[in-house]
Amino acid sequence: MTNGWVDMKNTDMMLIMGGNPAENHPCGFKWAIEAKRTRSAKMISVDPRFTRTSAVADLFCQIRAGTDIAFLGGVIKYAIENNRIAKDYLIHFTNAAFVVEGDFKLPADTDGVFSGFDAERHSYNRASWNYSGGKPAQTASTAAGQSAAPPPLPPLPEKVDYDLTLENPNCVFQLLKKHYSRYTPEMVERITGIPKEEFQKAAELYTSIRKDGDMKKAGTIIYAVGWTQHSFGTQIIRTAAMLQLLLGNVGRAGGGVNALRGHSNIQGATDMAGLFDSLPGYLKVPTPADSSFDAWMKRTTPTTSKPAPWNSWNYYSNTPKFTVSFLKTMYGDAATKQNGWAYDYLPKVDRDYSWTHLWDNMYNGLIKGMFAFGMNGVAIGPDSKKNIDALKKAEFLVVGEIYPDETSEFWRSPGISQDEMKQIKTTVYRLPCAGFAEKDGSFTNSARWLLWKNAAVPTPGECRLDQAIVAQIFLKVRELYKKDGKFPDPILKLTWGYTDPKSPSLAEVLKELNGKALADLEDPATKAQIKAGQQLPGFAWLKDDGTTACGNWIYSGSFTEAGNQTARRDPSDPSNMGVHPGWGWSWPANRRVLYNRASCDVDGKPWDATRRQIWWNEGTEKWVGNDVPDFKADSHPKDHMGPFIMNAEGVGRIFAPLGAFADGPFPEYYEPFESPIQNPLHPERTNNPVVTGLKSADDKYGTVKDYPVVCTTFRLTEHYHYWTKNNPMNVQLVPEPFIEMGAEMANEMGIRGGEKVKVSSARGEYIAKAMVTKRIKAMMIDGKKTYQIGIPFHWGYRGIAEDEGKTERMMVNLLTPTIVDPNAHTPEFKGFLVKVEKA
Amino acid sequence: MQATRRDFLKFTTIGGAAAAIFGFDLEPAYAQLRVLKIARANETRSTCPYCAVGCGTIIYTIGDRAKNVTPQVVHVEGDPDHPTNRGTLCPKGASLEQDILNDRRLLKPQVRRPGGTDWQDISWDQALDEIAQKVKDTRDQTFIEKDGKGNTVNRLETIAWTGGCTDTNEFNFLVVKTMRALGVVHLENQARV
Amino acid sequence: MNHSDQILSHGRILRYEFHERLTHWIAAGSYIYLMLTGLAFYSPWCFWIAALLGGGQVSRMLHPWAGLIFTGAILKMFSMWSAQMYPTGADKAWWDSIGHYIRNEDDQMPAAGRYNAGQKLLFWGFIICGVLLLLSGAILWFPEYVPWNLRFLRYLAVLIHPSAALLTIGLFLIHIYMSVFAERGAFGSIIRGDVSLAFAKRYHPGWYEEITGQPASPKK
Amino acid sequence: MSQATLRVQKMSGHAGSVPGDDAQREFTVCKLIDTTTCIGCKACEVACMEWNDLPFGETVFDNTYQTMPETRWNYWNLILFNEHEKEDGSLMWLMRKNQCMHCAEPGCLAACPADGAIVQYTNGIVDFQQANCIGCGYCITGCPFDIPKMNPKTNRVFKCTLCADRVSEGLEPACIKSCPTGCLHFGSKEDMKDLAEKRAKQLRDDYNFPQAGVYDPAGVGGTGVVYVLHDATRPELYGGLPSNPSIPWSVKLWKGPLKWLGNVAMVGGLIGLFVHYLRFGPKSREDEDIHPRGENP
Repeated sequence: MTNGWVDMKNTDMMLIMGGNPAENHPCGFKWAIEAKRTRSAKMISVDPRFTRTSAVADLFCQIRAGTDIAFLGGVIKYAIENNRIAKDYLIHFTNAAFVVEGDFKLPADTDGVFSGFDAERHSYNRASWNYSGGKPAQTASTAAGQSAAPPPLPPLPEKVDYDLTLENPNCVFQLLKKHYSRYTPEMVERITGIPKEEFQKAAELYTSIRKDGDMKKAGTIIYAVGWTQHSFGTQIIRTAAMLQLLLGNVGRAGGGVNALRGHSNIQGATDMAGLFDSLPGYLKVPTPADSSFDAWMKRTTPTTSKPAPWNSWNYYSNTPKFTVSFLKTMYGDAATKQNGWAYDYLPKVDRDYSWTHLWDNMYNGLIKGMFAFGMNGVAIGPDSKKNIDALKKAEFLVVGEIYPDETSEFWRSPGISQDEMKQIKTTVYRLPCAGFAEKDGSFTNSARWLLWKNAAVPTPGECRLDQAIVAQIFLKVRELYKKDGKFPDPILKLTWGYTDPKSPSLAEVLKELNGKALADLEDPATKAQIKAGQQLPGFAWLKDDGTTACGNWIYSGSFTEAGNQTARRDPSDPSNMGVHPGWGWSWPANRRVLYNRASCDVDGKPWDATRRQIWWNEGTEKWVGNDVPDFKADSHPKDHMGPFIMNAEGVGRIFAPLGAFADGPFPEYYEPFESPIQNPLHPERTNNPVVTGLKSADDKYGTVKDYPVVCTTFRLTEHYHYWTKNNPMNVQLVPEPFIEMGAEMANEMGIRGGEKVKVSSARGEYIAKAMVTKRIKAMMIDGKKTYQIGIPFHWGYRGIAEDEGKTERMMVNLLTPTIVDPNAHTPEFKGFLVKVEKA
Repeated sequence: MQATRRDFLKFTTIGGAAAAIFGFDLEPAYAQLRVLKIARANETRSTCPYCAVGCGTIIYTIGDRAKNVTPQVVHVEGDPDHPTNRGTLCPKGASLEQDILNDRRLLKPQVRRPGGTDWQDISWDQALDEIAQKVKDTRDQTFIEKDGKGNTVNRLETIAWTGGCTDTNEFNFLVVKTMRALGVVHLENQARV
Repeated sequence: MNHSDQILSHGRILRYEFHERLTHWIAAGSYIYLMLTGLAFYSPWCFWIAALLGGGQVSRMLHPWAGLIFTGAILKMFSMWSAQMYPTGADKAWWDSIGHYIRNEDDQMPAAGRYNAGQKLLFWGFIICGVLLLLSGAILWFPEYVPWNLRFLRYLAVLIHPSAALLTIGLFLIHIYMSVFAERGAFGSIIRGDVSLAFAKRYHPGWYEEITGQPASPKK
Repeated sequence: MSQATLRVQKMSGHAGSVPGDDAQREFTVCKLIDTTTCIGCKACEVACMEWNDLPFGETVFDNTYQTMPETRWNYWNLILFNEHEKEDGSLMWLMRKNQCMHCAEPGCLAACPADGAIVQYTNGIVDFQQANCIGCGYCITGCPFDIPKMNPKTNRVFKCTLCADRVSEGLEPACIKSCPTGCLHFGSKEDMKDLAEKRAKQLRDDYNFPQAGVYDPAGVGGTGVVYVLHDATRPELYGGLPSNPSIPWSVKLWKGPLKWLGNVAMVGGLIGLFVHYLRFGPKSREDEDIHPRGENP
């Protein structure tokens, strides 16, 4: 979330799409309701099903799963045509005025792809996706037939050509206008199935906050994995971000682009880089081609790129400070300037090791052993059968869990006979872990707030704390490597200075994350001093000379000399805008609304005087306010420093240049990988051109001929993933799995509510009772009557109802495809094809 | 004995007399109420482990932290001070007591041996020793120091870590530390899916 | 049993056989319990009766079972006595002379058979009210099983049950008064089964004639 | 069990006055349920179950999100889900939290014969005292909202207590506290009425619900639970909320005129018989023609 849960109460307009917060985030959703109650804010719900959110929305549009880019593109077109854009914001705070290189081509001109498409490799040479800046582009063409990795991209130009009148035909704004001119209401209707009158009602209502360019009101876009889980998920979110920039909603109270994360600490897991392609604090992993630490830094540290008279802080120019401090935390004294801060110890990554590839690699025999801690990969899918088949080939599996789960019992999943079981060679260890109430530590919520929790009860039985298990395994491995073994250095040199090495105190780990001074430090400007060994006050103190250690730079400030900031419990909110600066601690630097400089006009005055977040104080020549300025505190407005300090340009990217995204600098609408129609925009290019399926025998993809129904998966508010099927209270609320289908479809098939239905995809089948409802209607998609169904996914083969034999002991993810988004590598759980029969 | 007029008088007045004799008092001014079950319970501030709203919860346990008490959860309720949830909880958060006191919890280490058709109990020490040995053996056999082009890669592709959604930041960092130190590249998390 | 068997020694006549007496007392016992507990539920002023009888819970628990016993008893009575209870022409005359009856001028009364018209009223009153009490009582016993859309049945039941019960109480009071206080010998007849010839002659002359074959009222 | 500090102002099956009546200054508490912001999340259902430690029961899928068809003795709080198609073809998914309405003039209390089994505290909460409950089920008949439910095992009736144990200690009811969207609100009846009317006005003025209004039925003297409805003219759309509830006519008749008629008749009958005896005595004063009884008692 750019903003936060409580901040939603400041909004005037909500577009909730690709998410169902009433269902999945009820307690955060209260602030959306609060806006309705106190500000008479309006809410638009766009969803494949009429959901609990839709029940309290002011306008509902039923959309075909996966067609969100068409909808949002249509809204962008509507906003531009009806002058419902934030002109000043657009010119000064975004790259709308930037001029793009002449050889950049839009899909309208190049058969449905952007310029630079390499059809053989299913990838783009993105050199032409650049600003024009009079600097000669480096050689970027690829010799025909050459099969090496794509050539390195040219840099962004240091001085960007621009046109503040926005009239240059090659400026970002004109390209945007041209690109989305094709997203007419008629086209939106053909693709999404939303009648054009209804679409126009929605577009009119959402953009009404910017009627005649008036900047007072703010609108927010709220989404969740209904957007992420597509083969173009990142681009849906991009479209939303662009719309918000166009309307001047980013950085403002009650505005922003708000991703509602679905789990208590996957925000923290992302921040902490529990993912193959990053290091803590969104640092990029080194590749084998980065021959040294310096080469790595050169590649990953962006250089400023902006119109000459403007300013850009380009905060990621500090990447070396963050990285060196991280490596000092990892390897302590073993990380020296001489050895590139132990650069060799880091594994180098040049392949996709993401979730679906991980299972594919196990399926293909590459992966021998897996740890699954609180991660039920078999149930989570996609393509659960493939994951079960993959585990059969592994040598060992270590599961840390609190309940019996599908993954740890893959070897006796339904359909495996005793004889087959005996053929499965995998050794499975199932270690009893601690529940949430037995552990302390911090979670980072969706609003980036780190909140410390305390342990309330001891672990039951022989259960052990998760951190103790990992520590004990690691220490035993380290003992073994003390004798011999391959490349033992990173294992032997890893810092492990916890008071109790066998069960590290999580408070000590948080201190490590915050970082400390390794030598006496002094701030040259303020003369403030920090002694060696003291906790750092924040990431501004980080150094690239090895005098600071910090596990995760964005968490620097969370555990300072003043103590554990994440445990703060001051609920006060002096501005009454939901800032609560004294409650917990939010990254970065306790800022609650990101990019809040954009809440003011160019001169530093708030767009809306009634919702003042920060402002420029002429007297003190400082940015001050109710929130911590997400900006250089002393940058005078007349210096024209861009508010988007994490971008090299300093401004918001309506056009995402170069390597930012794999599949286009503007989002273009493509059909889901399994789709019922050809793409009406360009039938010859139906799917995302850079997306390809996996190739194993279990990776099967269906077509509309065999599988005519669009299917989407979803969560219920009564259940949480594959966890609460062990909780008798939640099981009482919703005792059985079901399949939600429209009354018209059910009538046609002669299915009544409560009857069993079989849903099949190219990959598997799923049987559950039908929920026949008026809340899903048949849709006309490109002139063809199309049905959609939705399936809640909370069941598997171990749970209260499952063990009592009340379900078919199946997982919905037996149906879902292994197709992933090319940027975020998230599988396309939504909008795949199935057929439906009576069971 | 013969029925007389006196008998009749006796008969009709016996009921009224009985009430007086037994002296029933059926006039409570106050009704019986259940005493507030959390009145003296111990409060622990925690965070709900489900979605990313991060609601503050208060876990009520019996005992006052005295040494001779094993805390037992008696109630879980929203933390009214928490700015986001202000004491509210959803149906999952509100049922957390059943998550803490769940009789389906795994309570001891188990192992399923190759070809096995059921779980066997295993001691912690043996389980951890075996796991460590497998990690060491696998790593030693398959660790890649250089790629085809001669670049140093120092990676371990044969062991994967999949992390859960409810792991704390601190636990995740310990995982990053240990796994990256081993050279693990198949490092993924619920955050991906 | 033929009439001559009913004539006992010592100038007595058998009026109620053992099974009749037993049935009567089963009905009487259960009725008294039902009435007392019913009164307790009927009015707060009588709730103390429930306390005397073991508490409200026990009273409520046993009341319907007692009701079933009572129902069984009156069904038995129905099968035993209904044939003799059908109104006859003489009953009309009896009612016409009710003033004499009230003033204890029994000799002014038209001859009654084994049962006079008042007793027949008692009988039919209890039979009809018994059926009503049973039906309404069944609903009140299991109100939670009466579906919400048939709730009018519950509403009828709460009216019918006490109304019918009140009618029986009226009959009951008169019955007790008559049998215990007003008619010497009546009480004994339901205990031991026999009455004196004089009793039969005085109160049930028709019956007396039937049994003995002699006229009951030489006075007339 | 302890004696808490809520005074009783009405008491079922009670002879004479109620000691707590008219004895204390007190405001009436009230629960406001804004159905227009209810998302049917069932947090209130769970909060109720958890606070009251009610035993879990079986449920089966029934083509709805609703947990069970109706409240149970061990499930006091149930959200009713109704899909309603409006005249213009658009859909409304109506959700209404159903529970005891805590009527000012409770039908259950009127119907209950057991002394002190149902009480109304001076703050308006209607509470069942299972210790005094005799299991007759008259309350089930007396309630116009179909709320009290019998535990078949113990033959005692249960329902929402409005968390009297919490309220008496200064806390809000568990459901109110849990409600994520704030569609539940708690305070004095006066304040809740005010809040409800304001919200209804907002719905009429800003949200195109011209029929929006407040449900506080006069037929039961007003309720301790008031609803804001999108369409107050049709409460039955919300899972059969009665548009004009009152204590059933037969219960009123039974507990009113019939009772007094019966009382008069019974007492009158007794007196009549007594007087008859005094005046006329037994039918046979002399024992000459009746076999003596004394020998054989």
